Amino acid sequence: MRYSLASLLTNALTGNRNWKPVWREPEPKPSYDVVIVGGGGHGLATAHYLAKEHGITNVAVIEKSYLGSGNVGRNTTIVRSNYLLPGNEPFYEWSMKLWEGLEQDLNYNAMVSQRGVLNVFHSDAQRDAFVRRGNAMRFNGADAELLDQEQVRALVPFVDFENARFPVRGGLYQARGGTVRHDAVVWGYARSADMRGVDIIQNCAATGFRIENGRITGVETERGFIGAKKVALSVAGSSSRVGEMAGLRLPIESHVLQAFVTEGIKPLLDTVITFGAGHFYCSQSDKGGLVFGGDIDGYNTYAQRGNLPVVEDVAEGGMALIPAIGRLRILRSWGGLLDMSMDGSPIIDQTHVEGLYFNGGWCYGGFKATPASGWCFAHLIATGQSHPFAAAYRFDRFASGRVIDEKGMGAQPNLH
Amino acid sequence: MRITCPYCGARNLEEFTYRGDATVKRPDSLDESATEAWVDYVYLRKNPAGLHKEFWQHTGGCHAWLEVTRDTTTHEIVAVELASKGAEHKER
Amino acid sequence: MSELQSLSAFDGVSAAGRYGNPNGTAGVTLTERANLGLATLEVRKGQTVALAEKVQAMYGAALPVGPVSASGTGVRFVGIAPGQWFAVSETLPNEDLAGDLATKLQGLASVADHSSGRAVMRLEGPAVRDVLAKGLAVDIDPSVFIDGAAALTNIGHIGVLVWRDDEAFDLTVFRSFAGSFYGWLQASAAEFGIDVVT
Amino acid sequence: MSQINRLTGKGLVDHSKTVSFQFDGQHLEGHPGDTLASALLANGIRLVGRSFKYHRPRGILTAGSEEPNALVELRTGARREPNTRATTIELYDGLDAASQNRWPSLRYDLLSINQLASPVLSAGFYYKTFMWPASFWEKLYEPMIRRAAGLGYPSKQTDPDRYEKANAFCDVLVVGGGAAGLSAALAAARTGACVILCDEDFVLGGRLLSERGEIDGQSTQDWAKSAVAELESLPRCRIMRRTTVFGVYDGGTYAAVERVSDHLPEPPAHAPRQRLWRIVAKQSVICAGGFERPIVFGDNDRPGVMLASAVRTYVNRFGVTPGRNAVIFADNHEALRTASDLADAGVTVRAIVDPQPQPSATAEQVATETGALYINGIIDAVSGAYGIKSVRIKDAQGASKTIDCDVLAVSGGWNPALNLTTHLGGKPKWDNALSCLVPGDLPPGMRVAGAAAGQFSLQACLASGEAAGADSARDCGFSPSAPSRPAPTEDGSPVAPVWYVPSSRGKAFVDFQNDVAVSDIKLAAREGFRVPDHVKRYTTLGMATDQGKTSNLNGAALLAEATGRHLGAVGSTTFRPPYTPVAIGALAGHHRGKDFRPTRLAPSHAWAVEQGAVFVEAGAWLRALMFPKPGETAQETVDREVANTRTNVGVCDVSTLGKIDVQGSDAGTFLDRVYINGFSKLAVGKTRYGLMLREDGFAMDDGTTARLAENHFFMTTTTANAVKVSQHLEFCQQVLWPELDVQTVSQTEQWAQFAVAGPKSRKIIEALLDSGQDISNEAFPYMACGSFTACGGAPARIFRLSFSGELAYEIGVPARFGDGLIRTIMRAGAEFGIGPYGTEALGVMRIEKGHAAGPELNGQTTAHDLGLGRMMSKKKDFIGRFMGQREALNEAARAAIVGLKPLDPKMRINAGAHLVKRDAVANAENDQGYVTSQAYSPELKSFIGLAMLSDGPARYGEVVKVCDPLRDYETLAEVCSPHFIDPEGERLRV
Repeated sequence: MRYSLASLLTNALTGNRNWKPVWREPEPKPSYDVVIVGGGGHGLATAHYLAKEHGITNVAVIEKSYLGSGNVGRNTTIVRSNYLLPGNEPFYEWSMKLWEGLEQDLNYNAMVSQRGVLNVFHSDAQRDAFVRRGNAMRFNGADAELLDQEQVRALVPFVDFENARFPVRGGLYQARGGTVRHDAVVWGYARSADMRGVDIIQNCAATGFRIENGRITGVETERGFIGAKKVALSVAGSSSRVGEMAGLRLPIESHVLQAFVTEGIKPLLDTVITFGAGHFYCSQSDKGGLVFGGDIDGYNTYAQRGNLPVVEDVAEGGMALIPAIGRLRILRSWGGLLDMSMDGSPIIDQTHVEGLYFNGGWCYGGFKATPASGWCFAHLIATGQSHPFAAAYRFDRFASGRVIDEKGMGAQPNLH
Repeated sequence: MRITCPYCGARNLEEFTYRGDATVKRPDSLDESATEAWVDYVYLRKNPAGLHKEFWQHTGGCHAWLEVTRDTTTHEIVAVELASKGAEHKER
Repeated sequence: MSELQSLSAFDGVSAAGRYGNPNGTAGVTLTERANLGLATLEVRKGQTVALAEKVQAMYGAALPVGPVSASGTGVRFVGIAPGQWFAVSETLPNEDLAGDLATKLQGLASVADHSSGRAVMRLEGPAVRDVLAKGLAVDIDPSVFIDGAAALTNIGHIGVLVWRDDEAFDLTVFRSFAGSFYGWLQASAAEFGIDVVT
Repeated sequence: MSQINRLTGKGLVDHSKTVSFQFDGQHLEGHPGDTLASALLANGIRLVGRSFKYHRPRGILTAGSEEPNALVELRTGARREPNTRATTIELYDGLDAASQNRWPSLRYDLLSINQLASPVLSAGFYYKTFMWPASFWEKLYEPMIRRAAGLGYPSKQTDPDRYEKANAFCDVLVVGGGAAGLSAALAAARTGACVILCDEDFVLGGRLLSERGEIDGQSTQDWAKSAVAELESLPRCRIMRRTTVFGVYDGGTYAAVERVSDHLPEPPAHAPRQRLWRIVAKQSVICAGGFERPIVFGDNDRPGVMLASAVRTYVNRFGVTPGRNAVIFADNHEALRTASDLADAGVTVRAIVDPQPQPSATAEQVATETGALYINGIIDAVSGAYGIKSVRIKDAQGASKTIDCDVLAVSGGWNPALNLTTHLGGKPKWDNALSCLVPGDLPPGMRVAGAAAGQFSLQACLASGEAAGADSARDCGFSPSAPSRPAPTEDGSPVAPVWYVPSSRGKAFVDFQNDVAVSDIKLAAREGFRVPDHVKRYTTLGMATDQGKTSNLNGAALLAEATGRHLGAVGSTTFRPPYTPVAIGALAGHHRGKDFRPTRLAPSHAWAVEQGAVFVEAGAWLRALMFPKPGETAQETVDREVANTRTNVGVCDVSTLGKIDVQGSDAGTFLDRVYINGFSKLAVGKTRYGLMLREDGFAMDDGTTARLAENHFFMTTTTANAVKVSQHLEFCQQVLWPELDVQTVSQTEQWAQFAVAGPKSRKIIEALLDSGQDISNEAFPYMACGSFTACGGAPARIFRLSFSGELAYEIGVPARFGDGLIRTIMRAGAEFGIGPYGTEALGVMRIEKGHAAGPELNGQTTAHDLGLGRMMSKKKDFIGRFMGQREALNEAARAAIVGLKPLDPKMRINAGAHLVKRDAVANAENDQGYVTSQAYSPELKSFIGLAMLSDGPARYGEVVKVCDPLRDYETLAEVCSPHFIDPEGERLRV
C-alpha cells in the first residue's frame, strides 16, 4: 500500500484497521540466488538495491534477532560526507546524495533532516587540518564552509565562548549534513525490498557456511540449511564471529560505542555540533531529546554496553562545549558494537571463498554510509566488480600499504 | 570495569590504556620473506567473542604493561600478569 | 649556591590563608613541602638483590616490594612500579639526593632527579579523607591504606603520587600541573574549609 | 484557598510550620516534609500538566520517581529545570514551578486540538507522510513538529551551580531504604561490615512510610525510624539520603547521584548542587521496591485517576487526601487498604470496583466496613476533562451506574523495580504465579530482596532483606547471626491481573506521557511490529521520561493479546542506565569551563605574562605564541621576533618538548631499535636527530637525542607526542625486548629549557656559564652537548642544537631555576638586543628551514614523504622497518615534502589548500597534494609554504596552482626545496 496523506486519511476513517504489515514473514525457501546475512541497515539496503538496480529479487535477508536490532538502531543518526581522503570522500558524498532522495525512492519518511553538521576547531593547526578536509570535500563536489567565531556564535550562541579551556575559534560546516530517523531507514528499506520480492527472515541466525571446493553453496541457519549461489556478509560488530565460520581472519576488532539521549525539551540545538577538543557530538531529535555521544570505550567487546569513565568523559565534553546543558538530564544510554577496522576505513570486497562477499569495518561511519554501502555492495555482488566509489575498500590494501587512515593513527582500531 | 594491576592492586578503567590482542608475536624484521607474518602481526586479529588475551598499560599508575585475560562477552577478567614476566630468565 | 632564584612549584599559585567554609576549624590543612630531594631509581637488569642490599647498607632502608614506602636515615623510598622507587629526602635537598643516590648505587640502579619536576604537598585534618575521596579513586580507609601505604594514580585528570605518613597524606604532582591541582583542591575542600600554610 | 485537602494531624509533615511556594504564578502553602505533588494536592490542585502528543490535561498519577504525568519546570532563569517530577521535588520555601507543554495556558492549550486529529496521528503516522516535496521537510514540517514536541523549555544560560564527583568503597551496598533495604543494611552492618545504604528519598522507609502496618509491635513508620537510628549508630555504616543509584557497571562499580542542594532554593556557599558517587562494592543488595501497575481503560488519564498505593502515600505519609469522594478500581486485595485508609481519614469511599471474574468476599467485606458500594465489574467511562467528576461503572450483569467522585484509585498489581539487575545484561524472567517479570541471572556479587525480587508482602520484604544482607556480609568474610525473621508462608493466593478493560469508552492510555493508547499497539501489531523493541520504536511506548516504569508490562500484555501469544513469551525491552534521569552537570562534576582539563604552565609562564605575551594551547600546555609590543599587528610582531632572532639573538621556552632519560648498558641498542637511524655509535657529548616510525611503517615522532655518558642518553620528543612516545618506549622495553638492560623515565618537568638562537647567542651563553668552561666553536661544535654549571653553580645542560637555523644553543637548568634563568638571559642579552620569541616565530623559522613538524608529522606520512627515506638503516632491526619498506610507502607518486614560493611574493600559500598542475581544474582527479604549513619570511620578503606534493622532490622549478576553494582563493607557486634559508647550514656551524 502506497503511503501518502490520502492513505492516512482514508485509513483514519476506517479506524486504521486496513493497514498491512510493513514486510511479510515468509518461511525460508530451500535456496536463493543471494543470501544476505544481517538484517541491519546495510543488509537491507543491499537487498533493496540488488532488487531495484540489478533486478535480482530471489534474495533472502537473514537476521539473528529482529530487524534493525544492531547498530542501525543504536547510533546517533548523523549523516555527513565531510571526509578527507580520496578513498573515502567520493563514497560518502554518493551516500549523501542517496540520502537526499531516499524518502521518494522508498516511499517512506525517514525524516532526512539536512540541518547542517558543524565541527568546531580551537587552534590554527586544527583549522588548517579542517581546511585541507574542506577543500578535499569541495574537490569532490561536496559542500563545505569555513566559519569564523562569529559565524559559529550565530549558529550556536549557547556554546562557551567566554570561559572555555579550549576556546572555539571557528568551524567547518557542511550544510547538507544532518540527521535521519534511524529506525525508519530499516523499516523503509525492508518494506521496499519486501515489496520487490525479497524474503526477510528474522530470528534466523547463521550457524555456519557450506563451502565446496572453494565455493560457497549456502548458509547453515537456526532454521535449517539455505542454499545460495552467493552469500553476502553484512554483520558489522559480528564480522569476526561470523567470518570465522568461513575461515576469515579479518583486520577488524569489535568495540562498543555508547550513546545518550536526554529527556525531551523544546528546541535548543538546530544543527549537529562536534567538539574538537573533547569527545562530544550532539544533535536534538525531533522528539526533543538531545542525542549525543563521544569516544568508544576502547577495548574489544561483544557486550552491547559500556562503562562509566566514557559516560563521564562525554558529559565533561558536553559541559565544556555547552555549559547550559548542566541541568538537562540523561534519560537513557546504550551501546552499539562497532566493527573497527585497522585503518579506520571500511571493506567492501570479495573473500578468498568464491561467491562469499564481505561488507564491514565501518567504525563510526556505518549509519551515514548505509545507502552507499548497500548500493556498492549490491553492485559488487551483481557484477563481481568493485563499484568505482568503493574501489579502495579492498582487503589487499593492508598488505600493500595503501591504507585509508583518515586520522593518521595507524593500525590501532581503538584510536580511529 | 576494574583491573587488578599485579603491582598497584584493583583500579578503575580510566587508569588503563588499551592496546589489544596480546597473542600476536612480532616477527623478525630482517627476514625479508616474512611478509605474511608481518601483515598478520600488524593488521589481522582473531577478535574472539569470549576469552581474549590483551595488552593494557597501567598508564594512570605504575606504567606496567599487562597481559589481561578477559571475556569479551561479559567483561569478566580471569587473569592479569605483567607483560615483562620472565624477563629475568630471558637475560641468562 | 647559584644566584638564580629558586622558585617552588607553588610559587604564585598558593597563598597562605583560610579558604572556603570560614566556620570552625578547617577540615584540611595544606602545607607545601618545598626543596625536598626527589629522585627515581630503577633497578638495572639483574641487580634486584644487590640493589636492595646496597640501599639497606647505605640508607638503612629495606626497599619495599609493592606500593608502600620505607624510611631509612633521611630518605624515604616509595614503591611506584616493579623495580622502581621514588626517593624523598629532607636532609639531602633538591639535586643533592639524586647525586648521592647515583654515586652510591652506581651500576645497580639508574637514577633520575625529580626535585624540580614535582610539587609536593602535605594534606592533613579531620576532613582530609573526605576531600581526597573527591578525586582519589583508591580506598584510603585507615584499615586498608595503612601508614606508609602509597598509590600512584590520578586526581581530576592529573597524575598524582600519594603516600600516607601517620595521619597526614603527602601528594606529589608534576610541577606544571600545580596550579590546576590547587584549583581542584580548593573546590573540593571548600565545604570543609581549608588552611593553606606556607 | 489554603490546603483544603490537608488532613490535620496526619502524616510525617510538620504541620506546625508552613512553606510558601508558587505554581503557575499562584501563591500556595504547604508544610516541611511535603513534595510539590503532595502540596499541590493539599491545595486541591489536580490539573498539573499536559501530555506529549495530544496535550491531554494530566494530573498526578504516582507518589514516586516513576511519575509520567506531573512534570513541571522547576525554578527560573539560568536554574530552570524542565521535566522535573512534582512527586520527587522536596518542597522548600519560595519554590517556583510552572506547568509545561501548553500554550497559552495550562487550562486553555491550543495544541489540545491534536486530540481531535488523533485518528490521523496514529502510531508512526509521520513515516507515511510529510514526504512531498522533499525540501519542505526542513522548511515546514520539521520545525512544526519540533515546536510541538519536547516538554519543558531548557535554560539557554550557563548552569550557575557547581557539581562534583566522589569515590566510595564498601563491603555491602544496599540500594533502597524500605523494609527490605533497612533489614538488609541492619543484618550486614551488625556484623561489622562496611555498609553503604542509598535511598532516593529524603526520608528513609520507602513504603513503610505509606502504610499502616505493624512490625515488632511498632507502627511501620516508627520501626523505620528506629532502624535508621540503629544504622546511624553503627560506625562502619553510612546512610546516603537523596541519593539514587542509577547505574551498575563492571567490576562492582555502582554510579549514584546525590542531590546535595536540590531541596534548597539554591546551593549554600561552598556546597555543590549535586555530587556523582562512584561506589565500588564487594557485594550489593538491590531493594529498589516495586511499581504499581495502572489498569488500562477509557480516559484512564484524567486528572484524579491515581494509583491506589499513591493515594495511601498521600494520606498516610503526607496527610493529604487527593479528593473527598473516592472510588477504588483494583484487581487485587492489597489495594483494598486504600479504601480503609481513606475511610479512616474521613474521606468518603463511594465504591469498590472489582474487575475480577469472580466476586471477592474480602473486597465485599472491606466495602461494608468502609461504607462503600461493592461492584464486581469495570469502569466503563470517566467524565471530567480537567479533573474527574464521575465514573460510569458497569457490573458483571451489564447494568451500569454513574457515581460522582473526584478521585479514582486504581491498581492492577505490582511489578518489581528490577532495572538495576539488568544493566549488565541480565535478562528478567517471567513469573507465572506473580504475573510479572522478576530478576533473572544476577551479576557477580549482587542480590535482590523485597518487592524488587517479587517479595511483595511486608513479612517477605523484611525476611528476604535480612537474609540477603546477612549473606552479603558473610561473602565479605563477616559472620552474621542467625536470621531472626522466618521466611513468610505463601502470601495470599495469586490472582490473574486485569490488564485492560476492552469494552470501556474513550481513548485508553498505556503510556501516559507519550500518549500511547491501546489502538496504537494494536496498529503496530497489525503492521508487523511484533517484538517489544519494534513496538517501542514504532509507537514510542516506554520512551518517555519514566522509561515505561508504569507502562511496559501493560503494553506487553496488549501486544501478547494482539499477536495471540502468551505474555511470558513476548519478552521485554531492555532497561539501561540511568535508572532515573541524571543531570549532565553531575556527570561532568568539576570538569567544565577552564577546569575541563588541567592546564600545564611552562617554567617561564609568569615572566611571559609580565611581558604581555599572547598564549596558545599546545595540548595541555599553554605556550607563548608571541610577545606583541603596543600598536603592533600580529604579523608585525612575528616578523620582528623572526628578524631579531636572525640578526641579533632571540630566546624561546622549549621546556614543553618531551624529555626522556634513557639509561642502561643496552641504551644504545635500544635506541637503534626505536629510531630508523643508528645511535649506539653516537659519541658521548654529541647529539643526533632521529625519526621514529610506528610498526606499520608510518612516521610517529622525531626529535634529537644526546649522549650524556656511555650508558646515559637524553631523548627529546615533540610536545604533542611526549606521552605517546613514553608509552611506546615502555612497550618496547617491557614487551618486545625485556631482556635489554635499559631504563627510561620522563624528565620533561625536571628541566627548564630555553633555546637561545641567533648570531649573538654564543656571547650570552658564555656570559651565563661559570668561568673556566669553554663553548667556543672548536670546543663545542654544532650538535655538541654537555653538562656545565651556570650563574654561580646551577647545574646546566647545554645542547648546540638549532631549530631556527641560526647559531643556537639550548640551555637546560632544574625547573626551580627556570624563572630565574629567563630573567638572567634577558639581562645578559640586553646589550646584544635579545628579544623573546613565541611559537609563531619558531614556526616561521622552522618553515624557512624546512624542518618537519606537527602538520607534516600527521600520522599519514612516511620517512620517504618527509625526505628522510635515506636515513632508514638497511642493516638493523627497528620498529617499522619491515612494513616501512612496502612499495606503496616509498613510491615516487606519493606526496612528499617540498617548498612552495608564490610567483607573487605577496600572495599567501594557504595551509590546507590543495595543489593541482598549473593549468589543471581544481577537482579530485587533478589533486596532487596539499599545503601543510605556511608563513611569511621577512628575510625572503615573501610568503612561503611547505607542502606534500606527488613526486614533489623531482618537480623543483615547476609552477603549480594552490587551490583553496573553501576560502575562494587561488595562486600560483613554484615548487622548490623546503630549505628556503641557508640550505648548506653554514650559519649553524660558525
